[in-house]
Amino acid sequence: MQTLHLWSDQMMRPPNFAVLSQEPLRPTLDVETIPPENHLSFDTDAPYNLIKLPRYESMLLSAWPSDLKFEVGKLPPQIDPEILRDSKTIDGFTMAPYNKDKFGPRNLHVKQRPLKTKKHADTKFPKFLSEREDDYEENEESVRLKQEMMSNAFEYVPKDGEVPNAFKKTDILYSKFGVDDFDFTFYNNTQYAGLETHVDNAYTNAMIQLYRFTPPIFNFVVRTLAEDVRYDDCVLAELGYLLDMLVKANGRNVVAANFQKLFSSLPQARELGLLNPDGKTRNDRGQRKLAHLFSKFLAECLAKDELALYHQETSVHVDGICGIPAHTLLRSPYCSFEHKSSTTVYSLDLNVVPSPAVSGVTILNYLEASMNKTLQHNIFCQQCDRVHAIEAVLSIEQLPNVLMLNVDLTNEQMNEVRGFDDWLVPEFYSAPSHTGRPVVRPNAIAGSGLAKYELVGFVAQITSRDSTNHLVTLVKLPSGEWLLLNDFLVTKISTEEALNLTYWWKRPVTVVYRQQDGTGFDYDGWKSVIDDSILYRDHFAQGTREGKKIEYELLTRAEAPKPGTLVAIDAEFVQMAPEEYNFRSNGSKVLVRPKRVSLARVSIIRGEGPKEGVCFIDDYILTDESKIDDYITSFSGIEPGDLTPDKSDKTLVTLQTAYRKIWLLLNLGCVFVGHSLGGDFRTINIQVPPQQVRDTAELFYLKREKRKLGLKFLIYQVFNDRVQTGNHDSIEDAYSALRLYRKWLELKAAGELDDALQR
Amino acid sequence: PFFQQTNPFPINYHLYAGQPPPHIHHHLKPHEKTVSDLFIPNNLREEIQRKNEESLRSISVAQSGLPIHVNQYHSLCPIDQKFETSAKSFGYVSSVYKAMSNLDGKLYTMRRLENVPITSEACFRSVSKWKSLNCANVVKLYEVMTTRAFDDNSLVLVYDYYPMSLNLLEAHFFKIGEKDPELITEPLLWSYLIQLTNALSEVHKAGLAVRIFDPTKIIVTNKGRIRLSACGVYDILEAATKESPKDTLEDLQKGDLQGMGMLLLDLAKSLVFSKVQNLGVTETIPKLTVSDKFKDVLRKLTTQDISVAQLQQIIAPEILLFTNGLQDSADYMEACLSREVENARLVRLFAKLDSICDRPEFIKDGSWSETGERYPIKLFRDYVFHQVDETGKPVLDLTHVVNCLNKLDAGVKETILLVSPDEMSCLIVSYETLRDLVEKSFRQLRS
Amino acid sequence: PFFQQTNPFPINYHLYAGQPPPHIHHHLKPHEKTVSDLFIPNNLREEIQRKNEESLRSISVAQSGLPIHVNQYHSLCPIDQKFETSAKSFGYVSSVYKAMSNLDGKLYTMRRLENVPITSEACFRSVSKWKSLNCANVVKLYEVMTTRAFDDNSLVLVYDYYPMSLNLLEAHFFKIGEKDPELITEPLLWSYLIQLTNALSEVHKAGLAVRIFDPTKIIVTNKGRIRLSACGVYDILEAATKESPKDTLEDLQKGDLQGMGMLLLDLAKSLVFSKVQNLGVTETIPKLTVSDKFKDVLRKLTTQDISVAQLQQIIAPEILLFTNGLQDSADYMEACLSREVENARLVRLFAKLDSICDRPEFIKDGSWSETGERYPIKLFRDYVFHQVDETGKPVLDLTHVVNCLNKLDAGVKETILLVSPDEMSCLIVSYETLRDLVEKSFRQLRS
Repeated sequence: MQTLHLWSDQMMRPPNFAVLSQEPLRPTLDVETIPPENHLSFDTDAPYNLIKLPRYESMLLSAWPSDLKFEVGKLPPQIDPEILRDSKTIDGFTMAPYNKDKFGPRNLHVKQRPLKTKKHADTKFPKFLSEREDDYEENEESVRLKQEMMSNAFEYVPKDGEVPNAFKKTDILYSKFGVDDFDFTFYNNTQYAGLETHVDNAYTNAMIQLYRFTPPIFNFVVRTLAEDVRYDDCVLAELGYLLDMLVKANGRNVVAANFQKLFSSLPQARELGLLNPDGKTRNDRGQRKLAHLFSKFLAECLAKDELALYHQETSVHVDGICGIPAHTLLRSPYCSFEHKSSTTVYSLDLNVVPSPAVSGVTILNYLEASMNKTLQHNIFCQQCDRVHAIEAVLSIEQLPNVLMLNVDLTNEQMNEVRGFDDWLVPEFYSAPSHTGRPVVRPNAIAGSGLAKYELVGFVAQITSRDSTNHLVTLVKLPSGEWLLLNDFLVTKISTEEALNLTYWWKRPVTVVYRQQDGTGFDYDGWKSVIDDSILYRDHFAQGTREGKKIEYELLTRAEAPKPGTLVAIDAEFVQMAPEEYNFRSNGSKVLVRPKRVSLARVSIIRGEGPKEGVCFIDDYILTDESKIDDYITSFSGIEPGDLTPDKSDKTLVTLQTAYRKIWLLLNLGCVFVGHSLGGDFRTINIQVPPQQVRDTAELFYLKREKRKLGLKFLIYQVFNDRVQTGNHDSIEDAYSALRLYRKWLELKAAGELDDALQR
Repeated sequence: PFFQQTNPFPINYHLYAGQPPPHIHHHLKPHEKTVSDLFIPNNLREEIQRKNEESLRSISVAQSGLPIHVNQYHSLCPIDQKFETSAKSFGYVSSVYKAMSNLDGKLYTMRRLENVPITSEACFRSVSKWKSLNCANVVKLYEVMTTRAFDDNSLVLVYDYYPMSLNLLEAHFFKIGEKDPELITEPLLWSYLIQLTNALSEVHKAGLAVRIFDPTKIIVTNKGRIRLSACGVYDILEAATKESPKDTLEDLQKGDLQGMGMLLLDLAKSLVFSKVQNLGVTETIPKLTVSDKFKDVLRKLTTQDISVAQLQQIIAPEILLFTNGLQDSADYMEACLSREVENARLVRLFAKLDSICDRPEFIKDGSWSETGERYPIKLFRDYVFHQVDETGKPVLDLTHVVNCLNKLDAGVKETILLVSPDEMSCLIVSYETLRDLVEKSFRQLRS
Repeated sequence: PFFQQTNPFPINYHLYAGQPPPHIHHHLKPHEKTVSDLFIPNNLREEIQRKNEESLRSISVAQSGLPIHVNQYHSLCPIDQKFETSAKSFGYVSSVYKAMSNLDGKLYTMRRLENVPITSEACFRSVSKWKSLNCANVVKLYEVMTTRAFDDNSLVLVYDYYPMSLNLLEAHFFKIGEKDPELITEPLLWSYLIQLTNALSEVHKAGLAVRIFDPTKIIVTNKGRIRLSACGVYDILEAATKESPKDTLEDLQKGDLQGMGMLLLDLAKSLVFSKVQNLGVTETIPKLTVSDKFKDVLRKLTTQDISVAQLQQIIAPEILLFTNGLQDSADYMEACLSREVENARLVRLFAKLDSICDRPEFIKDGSWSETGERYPIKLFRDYVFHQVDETGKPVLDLTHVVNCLNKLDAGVKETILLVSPDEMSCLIVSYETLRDLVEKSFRQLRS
């Protein structure tokens, strides 16, 4: 029995102590000293095994469970762009509010997910046309499914802060049947045509649509189609055809092929860096600047072409529509240097942030700030013979009829715009002022003579969760409804959603206002003054027709086409680029781009009258043959050299000339007969209403077998003739199609069509 | 004590970290250089560290404008090589990236050529042969694909990744950052000759040809070690451009020997001060300041007067010498490694401790509080990491840290005194108990 | 026991890190790793540790009865090799010790022959040549002396020390401890042939001859790597016994080739199951199950029908192949080393982080509070170590920990999102900034 004595200086409280049943532990002395030369430090690389691991008899603590699995190769977590757009930098640290419900709990372990190239767009994609089980009679279930998918695809109100489906980037998918198999109609429930992606510079689609929906610009551009353009590279005419086509398509998809072909060939466009194969980008500001640059370039092209077309000294129309006289005053605070200059610009850059206001900041504040701005520059002053600072004062005296505003702000400045609820005002009022700078007001003041400006529409930049950006157009229809044009996806959306710029994924790029003057769209402005002389004369590229083979007989005025006049058409193409696949050395293969073809020859023959069957247009298209990938001679009949002026013995014309003839025939009301015309018209890049088409491939379609028959086969079956024995010849083919059509009319009249088809 | 010192010499401690075999000397004076100097860098650790850092280097997609991923490869980061980026290698705009595979977590080099007209899978016919080629002097090709991930039609070839590698031109003729170009010497030329011969032998054995001996397409990956990079590109391009192959495989392989000769000749020229640039091959060779034997090899190669087998025979003694240096280098690496074998153990231990400490869910349950069962671990952490001197100044003693952790790792019976933060109470606990506590907490995390 | 180990704890390798059961590895996808995949391979680590341990082994002088030192060499410890100790190698009682030099702190092998009648320094004439021989396949000789430290007249030769090395006989024909003898294969024979040829070429170049190709005098130091040991002994003994040399150097060197041939033949015999032991050389060779080329080489060697130069030429392709393998193994070692160097840095980083985090004196000064400058470090630690899954359950992810810390160490530009504990706000910060913060805090501790 041991005795324990307790000593304490605490008189009041008895000390706490434990009653121990065994001898208390004492710290053991660490007897082994580590020699100084074995000491470790933070600064050297002395190895840790200078300090010995003591003897051990059980598993070391450092051993981890050997059955734990760890994953490698994970994609590093991407910081959500929504968070980044809410962030602020304070004292060198970037901070942002966090939403647990949306972004998940903190320090969430991310599982490894295999990375796959997305095959389908985010929205649920309808089946390819060829995959449809039933082409003709859609049953209730398939209709319901399609309805459901469509309402999903056109969803434009954001849920949980996500980009709504209608705003997401859409992508064309290809089955083995190429682009024809893609159901574009699924993406458009309006009468307004969308523009396809997968052309060069598809990023311009949004800006083109904005021009399309601005009546004064549209009317001017389309009106010029009446003129017989006698020079090449007319951007104005090409845009005219495109805008006209967008109207005529009546909601079908349009591809800006010819416009892009011309645009891509312009040296200035290349110099300005406007040729960007695909507008999808991760650099948000770069994309906005590119769009602005394109818009400015396009407006300048239109003004320039106006001069050339109407033989004018100064632009009347373009300047009158959107020209802004801008004055620049250069002056020096140091010397007497002063210089004034004036130019006309077609759009205004909103690049000055107005002085902070408590609330209610709108685009008008930015507009005011940007109309009169002072910049500091350092120049070499010739007066002082040294470099010193000067001030450049830019001032705008009046606002044009159509006011184009390029929102040229940095990403951070854009984030501020998000904070203002009604930033994008639907209308405002303006008047010249005695100070020289136009007054802009959100409200009308009675009797002040203020002009009312209305919002026409704007181009918006949409950012996806993976930080890629693309452009869409939002425009106000004459009916007052708003339309969203997201490439080939087109749908009406509510005014509220259209104007809402508080979303993280939506940023204004270019905004258009116009003075309210009651002008509407004039779709047929060219009609009464149309110049159709090209149909009755030759207009060869590079003039001469010496030694050319002529296989046609020009139309005469006596034969002038009238609505309903029958013509037969056939076109031949050369291949500019083959089909593009994604190949992998493991053997996988996915079609990503169909082959690209270019119109090489078009033949049109008379379909009625005394000269029925006689060709009146046989145009070979002038082409830069160095860009031809394959002449596919056995299909096209085109041989190397045929499309180059100094080598060819063919009747070479420019694409615009040939195109104008077809466009005139179309607008004069001709009915086109031909075999499988869909592809031909797609490549010619023209929209022909179905009532003006007689396609023998459709007429002789075998419904039960779902089979379209070839021209050669049909002729052999129907007439027991052999055609296409050599290379294809478009005159022969057009004629064959005409014969077939005549036969079809015969059979139809006799009621023998079904029997004939069964044979 | 678990260890009894009876010798007057402190042998054990001193030796705990392994050392290179004594005969591998370092930092010899220039005239004392041995063949192993060709392969062992003076500052191995520094170089390794730089390589590790280079491997980790990343760039945000917003800055680079590069796709987030190309098939399974992500974290693309351009490899800034003067002669690679933007330059039109092989006649196409070409760029090289580092990328990580999502499938196996390894880093790869990705060579991208823009707008190569690949229209058929037949263009990739030679790829399987290249893929199955394993040679220490050829950068291995893993796969080839075409992709629109870059918003164009790019051909992408995926190779092994070697951080901090320079091409021959960069390594020997340009000053990169602080690093002076390495001088070319005759032993180095021999070493290159042998390595290229090795590459060439293996490539030819596989029924392929190298076809290009461009100094920008041969990379120096470790000290003195070279590898053919960008292999297989020509085969694909030739197939893509539909040109019927001009030469038979035999011709191409013969051409390889000549190509190798011309490359070595160009390198050897840098040994000569006088201008030999404008002379023809036959006039140049005699002017080189290399041994007659090397001149002879050069002459034979450049005149296509030799087969691979003959070449191997001629240079057999030099190859043998080369093996000597390589063996030393492998030994040296192993010896260096022996210094580091305890590192992994400590990393695992730290990771375990830090995973359990201060875990929010543990803090809530009160087990870290003064009465909680994890309280000793908390005090132990203070004891290990938060030592102070008499004046309360922090003491940073890595020796103490590692020593304590070693004892914890082994769970020794030694007891230590842990004082509470208020310095009013203390705890006497053995490492063994602490280890059990840590282990228990760790197990709870998993359950 | 003859001596007692003073380092009495053998490393319990199986308790060190634990090996996952094999079936786990079979079910792993390429992106899944177990803890053993993340660190240096267990078998390599074990081998290195065994070598370290072997180097450390010492016995007390009192127990061994060995001298405290022999000139500058102390801490003598017999190397227990069946065929070395006590046996009468070279006709004299011979023993081998491990010893440490007091001059450079390195370990050496000491070969002692008892009572060799050395009477003049002329006996050591060949020693300087041997000393200056640097060959990866010859154990380097440092010095030779006679000494009375063992209380007799001993001849002592000092060589490089290779821990855990076995001689050829031990390696291929005896079971040592748990380790089964390694089977001889034809590729191994080629590798030995090449290494011996390398040794022989260098020795001959130095004006020496090997003279003995005894399987007990050739040691296997690393996997597949052999070295001639005990070089120079014969030269000294011959000079000591004053016999006039029977053979010219040329004869001896020719004999070396034959000796090498006979050794390889003996090794090759083990490939054959039937009895070939009693047949003559010419009858044996055709019966061997090796390629014709190897038989041809053996025939030429054993009949002295070949010079070293010719031999080199014949086996040139195989030498080249051997260099390929050597390069791969050097790369492998470098890769392992690189990983461990990384770990070394991680350990220091761990220690730094733990030293600054939760320090009582820092907690008081407010810099860890939500507005404090160390707040990001606190959030980062949570981010690294305290991951949870969707249900809030802790997740232990060692790759995440190692990746994050590596990036922190390198200070990469990648930004990460750190969410505050209340999940109401977040911080976007780059590893670079975090590293600077850690460094700053650590500096403050030290100041």
